[in-house]
Amino acid sequence: MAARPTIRLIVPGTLAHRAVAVRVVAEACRLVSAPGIERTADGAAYDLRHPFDAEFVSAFAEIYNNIAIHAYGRRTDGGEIELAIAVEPGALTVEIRDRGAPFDIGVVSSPDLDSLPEGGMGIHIARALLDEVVYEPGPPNLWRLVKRIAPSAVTTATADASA
Amino acid sequence: MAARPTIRLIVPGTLAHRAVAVRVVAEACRLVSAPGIERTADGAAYDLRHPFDAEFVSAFAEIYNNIAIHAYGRRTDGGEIELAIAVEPGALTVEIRDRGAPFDIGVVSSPDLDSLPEGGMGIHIARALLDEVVYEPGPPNLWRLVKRIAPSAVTTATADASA
Amino acid sequence: MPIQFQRTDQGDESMLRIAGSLDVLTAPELMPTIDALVEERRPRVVCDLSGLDIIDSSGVAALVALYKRVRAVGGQVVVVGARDQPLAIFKLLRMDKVFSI
Amino acid sequence: MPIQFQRTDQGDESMLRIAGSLDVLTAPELMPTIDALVEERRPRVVCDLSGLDIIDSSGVAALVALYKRVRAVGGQVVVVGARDQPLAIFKLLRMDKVFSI
Ligand SMILES: Nc1ncnc2c1ncn2[C@@H]1O[C@H](COP(=O)(O)OP(=O)(O)O)[C@@H](O)[C@H]1O
Ligand SMILES: Nc1ncnc2c1ncn2[C@@H]1O[C@H](COP(=O)(O)OP(=O)(O)O)[C@@H](O)[C@H]1O
Repeated sequence: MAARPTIRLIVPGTLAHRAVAVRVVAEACRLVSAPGIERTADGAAYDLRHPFDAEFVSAFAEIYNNIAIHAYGRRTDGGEIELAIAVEPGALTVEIRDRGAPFDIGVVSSPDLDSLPEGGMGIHIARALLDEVVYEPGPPNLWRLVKRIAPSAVTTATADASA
Repeated sequence: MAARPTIRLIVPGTLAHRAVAVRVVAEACRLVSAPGIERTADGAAYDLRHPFDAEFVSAFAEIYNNIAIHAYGRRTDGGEIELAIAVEPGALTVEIRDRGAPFDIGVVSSPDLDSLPEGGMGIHIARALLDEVVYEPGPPNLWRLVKRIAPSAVTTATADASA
Repeated sequence: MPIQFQRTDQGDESMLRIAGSLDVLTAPELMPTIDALVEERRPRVVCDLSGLDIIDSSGVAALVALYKRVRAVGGQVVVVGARDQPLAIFKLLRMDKVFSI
Repeated sequence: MPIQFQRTDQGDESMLRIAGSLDVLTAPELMPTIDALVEERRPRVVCDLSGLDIIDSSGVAALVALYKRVRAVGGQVVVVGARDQPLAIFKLLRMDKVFSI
């Protein structure tokens, strides 16, 4: 990754641990979209109201689900998922590494949205919501998710206080 | 730690990153206090209503604040805080490592609660809320926080569904 | 609350309120309710998503399954009340038109 | 909302509502309000914590400072409405009696 990761997380690669990873990514989003606004330890302050946060978390959850389901085959002893997160002014990069089964992302086709698909939408959603979705088969398999934010979309402490 | 850590987190040792660490610890609490109840990526589902969660998070936040303030002297380039979290049935262990200034915890006296102290309450709170608070000066300095839960205090999926 | 749903029947119409998060973990919980609506050949199903905070591709798949299966037995499905993240996902997948949101 | 506070004066009484989280990050924001109450020598300060979700030792220290400083200039302080985590912390620190909660 271009920027040095500032936050690292390792969790077992199961759906039960997805909430831990999502929380960390959501907080990292806020360090980008609302820098300088101190948040509380309280749940009430946690939200995905900022589109940047909602979009990144939605994309991340799809990729995380895929790793737990496809790469690790829903096994609870399959291995770990490792996040390396780089928070920069105006951009968030999340690298995800797993040691599950690699696959050929080139053969995954876009869903035919006119036929009301009942699957195959996860990667499409992630690509649509992020600026960069890169997959490199491993081991370890690597996903690099990048999203940049328009300066006008950053919530400043001042703007928030006057709201 | 007796149990193998299942979750690891590394963040810069600043107050601005406390929320990331608190989120992870709060989720780990839930894996102990409400196992099997799947949580959502949504903020509304995040709460500290279970006393186990509220007490562990309160204690953890005090120790985290102390590291950022005393060990790293509120510097933003001071170094990292590393969490190693072991989720076991009925118990949560969080080990916290930092490379800031070590200190002699033996000389810290209990606060005189009758005199309405305006400081020196953090370690007292952590000790009162947890089963174990161990500090070993480093580098790295190590805090081991342990809390066990009575089986009756575990929220089961069944109990929750009928509520 | 991870997910909450509630079915209320009034004449030919079944109202299905889904609240919380409809995702890979919670969507399976909806399946028995969908099965019942299909089995009973309900003529009109209204899906009220005004309480839905989060959806993922598995949640969308569950709603698509509901839509297709109810229609396959001659029923109608409308989706109302979608907002925020779920609405954005429906638009992204061009399902807002199908669901006539 | 990290912290919200609101001061309302009625006769001799100042009502200070503190909501959200009062902690090491937010407690400093309360200081100018405390300074003003002390400077104006308010005879009675009621601290309404019914909206307070979380407090830490720095938050407690801020309330103790408020209590001591208002009393030092002849005023009275009562704390009302504490619940959940803040109430548990006050009890742990035996401040529930002082604050006559
Ligand atoms: N992390 C992964 N490891 C292995 N295979 C994957 C992974 N992610 C996606 N795939 C493959 O790509 C396909 C499309 O993925 P996706 O668009 O998310 O839809 P879905 O998961 O609903 O099938 C999957 O069915 C799977 O075969
Ligand atoms: N992680 C730490 N590193 C260095 N010194 C510490 C640390 N934690 C606590 N201390 C010392 O112990 C004292 C008591 O800590 P605490 O009970 O949390 O109260 P407070 O932080 O309000 O002073 C602190 O004032 C500080 O001198």
